[in-house]
Amino acid sequence: MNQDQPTCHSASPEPSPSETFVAFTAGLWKQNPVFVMVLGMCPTLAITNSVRNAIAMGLATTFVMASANAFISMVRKLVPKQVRIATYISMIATSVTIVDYLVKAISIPVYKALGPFIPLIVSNCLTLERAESYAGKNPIGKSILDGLGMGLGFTFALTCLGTVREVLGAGTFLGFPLFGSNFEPWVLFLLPPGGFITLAMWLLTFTLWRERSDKRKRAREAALEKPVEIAS
Amino acid sequence: MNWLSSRSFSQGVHVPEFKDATCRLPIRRLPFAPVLIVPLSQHTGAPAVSIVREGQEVVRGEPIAKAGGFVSVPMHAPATGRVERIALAPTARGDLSPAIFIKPYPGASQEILYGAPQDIEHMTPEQIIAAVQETGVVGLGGAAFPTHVKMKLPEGKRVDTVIVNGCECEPYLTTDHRVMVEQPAEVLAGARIAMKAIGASRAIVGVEDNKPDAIDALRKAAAPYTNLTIQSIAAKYPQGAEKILIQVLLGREVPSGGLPSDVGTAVFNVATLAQIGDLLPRHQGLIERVVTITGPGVAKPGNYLAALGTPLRWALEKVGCNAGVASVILGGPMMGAAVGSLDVPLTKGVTGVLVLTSREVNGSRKIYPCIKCAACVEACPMHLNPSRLGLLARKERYEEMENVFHLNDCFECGSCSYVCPANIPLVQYFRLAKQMNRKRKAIA
Amino acid sequence: MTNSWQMIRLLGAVSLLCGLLIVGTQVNTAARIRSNQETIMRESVARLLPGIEKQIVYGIQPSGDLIILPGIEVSGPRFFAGYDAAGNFLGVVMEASERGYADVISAMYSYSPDTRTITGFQVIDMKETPGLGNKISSDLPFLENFKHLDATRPIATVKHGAKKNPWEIDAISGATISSRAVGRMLQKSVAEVAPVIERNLDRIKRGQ
Amino acid sequence: MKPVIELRTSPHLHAPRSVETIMRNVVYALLPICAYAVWLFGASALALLVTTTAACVATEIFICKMSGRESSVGDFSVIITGLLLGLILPPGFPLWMAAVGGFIAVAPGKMLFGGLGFNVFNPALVARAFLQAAFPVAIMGYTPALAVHRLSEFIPTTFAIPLIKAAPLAGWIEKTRVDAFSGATPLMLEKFDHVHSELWPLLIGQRAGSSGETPALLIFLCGAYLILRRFMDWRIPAAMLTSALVSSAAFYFSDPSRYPNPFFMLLSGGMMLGAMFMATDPVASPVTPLGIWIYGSLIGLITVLIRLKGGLAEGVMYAILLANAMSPLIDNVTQPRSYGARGKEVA
Amino acid sequence: MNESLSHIFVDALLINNFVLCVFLGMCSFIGLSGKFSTAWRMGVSVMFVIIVSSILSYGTNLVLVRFHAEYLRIITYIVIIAATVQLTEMFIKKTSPALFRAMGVYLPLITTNCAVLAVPLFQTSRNYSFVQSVVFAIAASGGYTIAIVTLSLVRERVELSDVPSLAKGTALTLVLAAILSMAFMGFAGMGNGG
Repeated sequence: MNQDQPTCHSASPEPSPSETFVAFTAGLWKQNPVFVMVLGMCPTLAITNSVRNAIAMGLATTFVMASANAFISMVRKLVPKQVRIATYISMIATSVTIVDYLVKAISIPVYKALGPFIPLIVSNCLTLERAESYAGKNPIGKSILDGLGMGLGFTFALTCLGTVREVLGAGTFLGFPLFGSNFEPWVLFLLPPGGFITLAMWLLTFTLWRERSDKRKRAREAALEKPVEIAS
Repeated sequence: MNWLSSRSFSQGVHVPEFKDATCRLPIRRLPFAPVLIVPLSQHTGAPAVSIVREGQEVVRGEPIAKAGGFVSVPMHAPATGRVERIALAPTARGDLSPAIFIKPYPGASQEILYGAPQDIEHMTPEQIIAAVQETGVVGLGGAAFPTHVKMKLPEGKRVDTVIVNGCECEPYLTTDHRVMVEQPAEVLAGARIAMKAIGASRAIVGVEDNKPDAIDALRKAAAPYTNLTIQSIAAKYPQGAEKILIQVLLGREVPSGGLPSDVGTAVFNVATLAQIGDLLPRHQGLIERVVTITGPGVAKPGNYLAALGTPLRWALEKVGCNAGVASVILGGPMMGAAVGSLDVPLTKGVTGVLVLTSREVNGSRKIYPCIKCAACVEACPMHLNPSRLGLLARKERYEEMENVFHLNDCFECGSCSYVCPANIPLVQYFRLAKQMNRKRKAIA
Repeated sequence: MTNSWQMIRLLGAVSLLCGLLIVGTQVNTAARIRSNQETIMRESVARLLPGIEKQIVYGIQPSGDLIILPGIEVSGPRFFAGYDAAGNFLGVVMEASERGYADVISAMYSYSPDTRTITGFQVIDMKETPGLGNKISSDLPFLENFKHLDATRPIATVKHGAKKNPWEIDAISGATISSRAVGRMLQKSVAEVAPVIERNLDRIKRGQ
Repeated sequence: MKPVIELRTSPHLHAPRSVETIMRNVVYALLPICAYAVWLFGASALALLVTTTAACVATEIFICKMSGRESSVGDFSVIITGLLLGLILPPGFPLWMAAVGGFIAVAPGKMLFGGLGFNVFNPALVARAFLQAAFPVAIMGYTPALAVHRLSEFIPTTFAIPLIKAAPLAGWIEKTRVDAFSGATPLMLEKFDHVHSELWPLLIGQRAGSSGETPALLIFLCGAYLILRRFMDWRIPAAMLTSALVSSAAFYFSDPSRYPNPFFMLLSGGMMLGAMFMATDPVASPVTPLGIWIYGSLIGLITVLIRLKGGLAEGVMYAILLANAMSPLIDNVTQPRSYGARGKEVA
Repeated sequence: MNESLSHIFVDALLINNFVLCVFLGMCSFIGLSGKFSTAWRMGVSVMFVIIVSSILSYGTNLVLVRFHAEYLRIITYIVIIAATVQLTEMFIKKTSPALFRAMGVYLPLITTNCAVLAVPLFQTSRNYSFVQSVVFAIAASGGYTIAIVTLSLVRERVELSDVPSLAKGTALTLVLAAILSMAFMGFAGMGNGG
């Protein structure tokens, strides 16, 4: 997963602004937490039976990641190795508690729909993984950007799943009926198996897409190398 | 058939027998071939060491090679003639090994001139074992393991029962069957010699119930002896396998990786004992054996007494081959090996020659994936799980096969491959797996 | 030694920071959350009792007496009494829950102590099968059952198309289990709460 | 190169039974059931069977072509899957949904795992479970057996337009019914309305239900044909039916007024079809002798528990799927003790 | 609602199986179900930690409620879990080095297993009594173990087959999980049928 980043680095002409940019966009696509790193599976599967819930969950996670990354990056130089994880977890738990109250204050129905999965952001491996591998090593600005990027990538993935599940399972998108009242919904997609199936389909799509782009890339490289060989 | 009283075992397969073509035909003698090829290694263990020179004249029955160690036996001249050369000759395994080429004199007699009577009654077990080694007899059921080595028990082991293996469960083969019918007295004499050498108090002859005439003949011959029992057992493949037969007759289970002597028994093939019973009192050497030459590709199938070293091609010419021969197998169809060349000689371990035509050898049987029908699990006499072993072999997980699924207990009887509806070459997989495991261990 | 001391100091600082943040959020959002919850409850009750202007939450004491609860914070046995603008008593709204097909179904229903009928029913939370069981919240013929459901006799769910008596609920075809759960829940809840209301009806009507 | 080597290794004999003959005979055994289903439920059942089979075969051909393998339709196993799927759907099931089912059975249910021999679950049941979860309303649309115009006209839901809700069946049933019909199978009547059914109609299949699951006697005979010709393992149906009988008898004798007659349990729903043709799918069942008995008994027990204690009227499908999932576990814990292993432990 | 113990048990074990129906503990369910030997160890470790932390957090919650400090729930629960994991690790390391070698790798992973945090959260929100909480913890973690062990054996079996290269990996695991989850739908309404 991580080898993508160096290639991005070397490919960019101006190092400093693009580096910050990379920190932000990596999570969106190249290192998408769900489709590439396969992290944070519980909410990905559980909270995607409607687009609205998916986005709400994604944003909640984004907030947690950005703020937790900020805290952690702030104290990263002070924390001794032995209590690293404990500190990180309490920081994350604090962010989660704040989100928990914020969501409740914003909308009770959304809070109810997300159920126990807001408190469970604490044990989302994604948050701790980013805390460990990024925020613990990088300055605060970049860490916040990383948190935001990863969180938005997560939101993007959740929305992808939510779209398929809601459109097929209920015939609606964000609650608006798409096909009229006579549409026969595929209820399965709202049920637990539907979550697994939808994610499997997205992963297959991603694998296919990456395989094809890899092939194209290799073909392009081969095409580039050939004339060089002839010249030498 | 007295199937109610016949004992048997729970697994195994019922294979069509194909024995009718030869089981009623008396043993006939094959004439000498123009050249007899006597390999120095016809048995398991160290090869014999030649004691003749090229051009030397030998008399039928005369020793021409001495044992190359304890786990080895001497060779005797199968015919009166001249040692043409000592050179490499092809073997049934497909490689070359040194052999003594003997050119029999034209019109040489089948009579055995060599040898002198010896008194077995007053010999000690050690003397008997030494005498058995001198006869050059090895397991004639196919294993070709020197018989005297089996008689020499390891320190601290005791054997109470000698088992005489008259099952001959391989289809097509009737060698042992004819030997039991025609030489019951020799078989029992051999059994008594074996009992004496080992110190066992009784012997049980296990014969499958598809050979009632053999059982009758043996029972008649055994009437005077109280410590010899003839036990009829239900016909099933692979009943003739040592460990299975012990289980059927004695209800004892040889531990994995162990020997029959671990459970107080020793198993000898009937043909082996018949030769011992015949040769030992006359102090002669093993120079010929009964070979079933049969199969759809043979014009005159039958049991032939062939001089050891008779080239396969010559033997087949004598019995006549039909058109369309596709495969020649030494041994039975279940465990025998197809030969790549007809120039190999018949040796001590060859029980039969099976000639199949292209109709039987249908190589176009399609291999399907395993459908886990469990037929092989029910067939495996060792209670292994060939289905899982086969799947593991496809993925080259050989170590797991050995460590978790007891691959090394497999003795390649072929029951699983025989029943497999998906035509998976299981036995071939297992052989390969064992080979790879051995190679890996050798490297380590 | 200095190292552990440093660690403890750091952890203390972290906890202090976390504690401050959490408490701050809690303090700042508490009022908002409360009002949110109140609004939702109020809306649910209003939907079941059209024309409602004022509502009182009564808690049922273990002894069977009623007390007026300050808000909807306090859970436990309780019901809502609704009054119109003129202060006339409209009816009560009660909460009920019961295991359905997939999980617990919780619902609210309105009850008229005068006629002893259930006058409305609304599902609050459920995980019933979409397309089948979840019709209990949307199927109009099914909801029609609760416009005037006689509660003088034990409420019973009968199979689709077999309703004969005013105390029976006509089940949704294909969703028998969920329909029955609704019947059971109403039956139990009415049997539990109706006698208490009956006893204190005057007081409730006066709105005390 | 390879066939030459195979020629030269033992054994040189082979039993005549092959995968292809086994599968072909299972198809033969299914045909009488299909024919009877068409007679009972009419043209719609025929259309359903044709659709599921065609969908399964087409999917298999397509996937084989896509992945560049040799087509595996010739081993008949995909036809079995297609026919079985048709037999376990209600006769008036919309054909487009049936086609979706055919795709699900073969694509994720079988080919995803590598095709014949590798599927962990019975493909037809995977598709049935998918359809049950996806279209819970349509899959409950049972019609009466021996409806008057069944052979001359289709059940209206059969030709429902893809992706559009099918019209309700009530009108059609009203028009064609021979006697009072409530739209429920005997199991549903028993469970939800405590209406008992006669055993005789269950035996000969004149009742509502999935198109091919109703004639218990015929299914039993077709299964018996396969057992007698040794194309099927008798132990699985034996274990499953015995355990279902025993466990439902235990319930029945504990409270006869509440629980149905054990024989009703055996003859109703998909029990017989499941026992004879679903649970016996060798690929998804254990291979060890003890494992096979455990597997069969487990299916019988779970079926009875779901029927009597669960929320559904019928449980055979889920019971078999669960047992399929458990079969690697069963296999692992019941590995036969190999010959001589005991001695080895001592030594 | 006052649920019977047997109902809590069946519900958490089968009907609303933590993994297959509620999607808890997904990461380890997908990531650690490749080998049976790993899966059962993970299952046992999770069971132990869940039961211990459930009991501890039941007590803690009483204290929190007493001091009206419910807002500290999430942070205390996660600290309890982390502490339980840490103590278990140390305890096993001291008492049984062999067991530690077998389980040691999996223990730290449990901290970020949401199934573990979910149990105390659920038992609090559902107002379970002490006994109910313990039964719930046993059943929920048992359900987790059943799911991960079953999946691991199925995956070991699939490893022997010719899976198309495209589908290898997570996607195939998810399809297996989907079918398992469909099979578990058969338990819906269990104990509530009559």
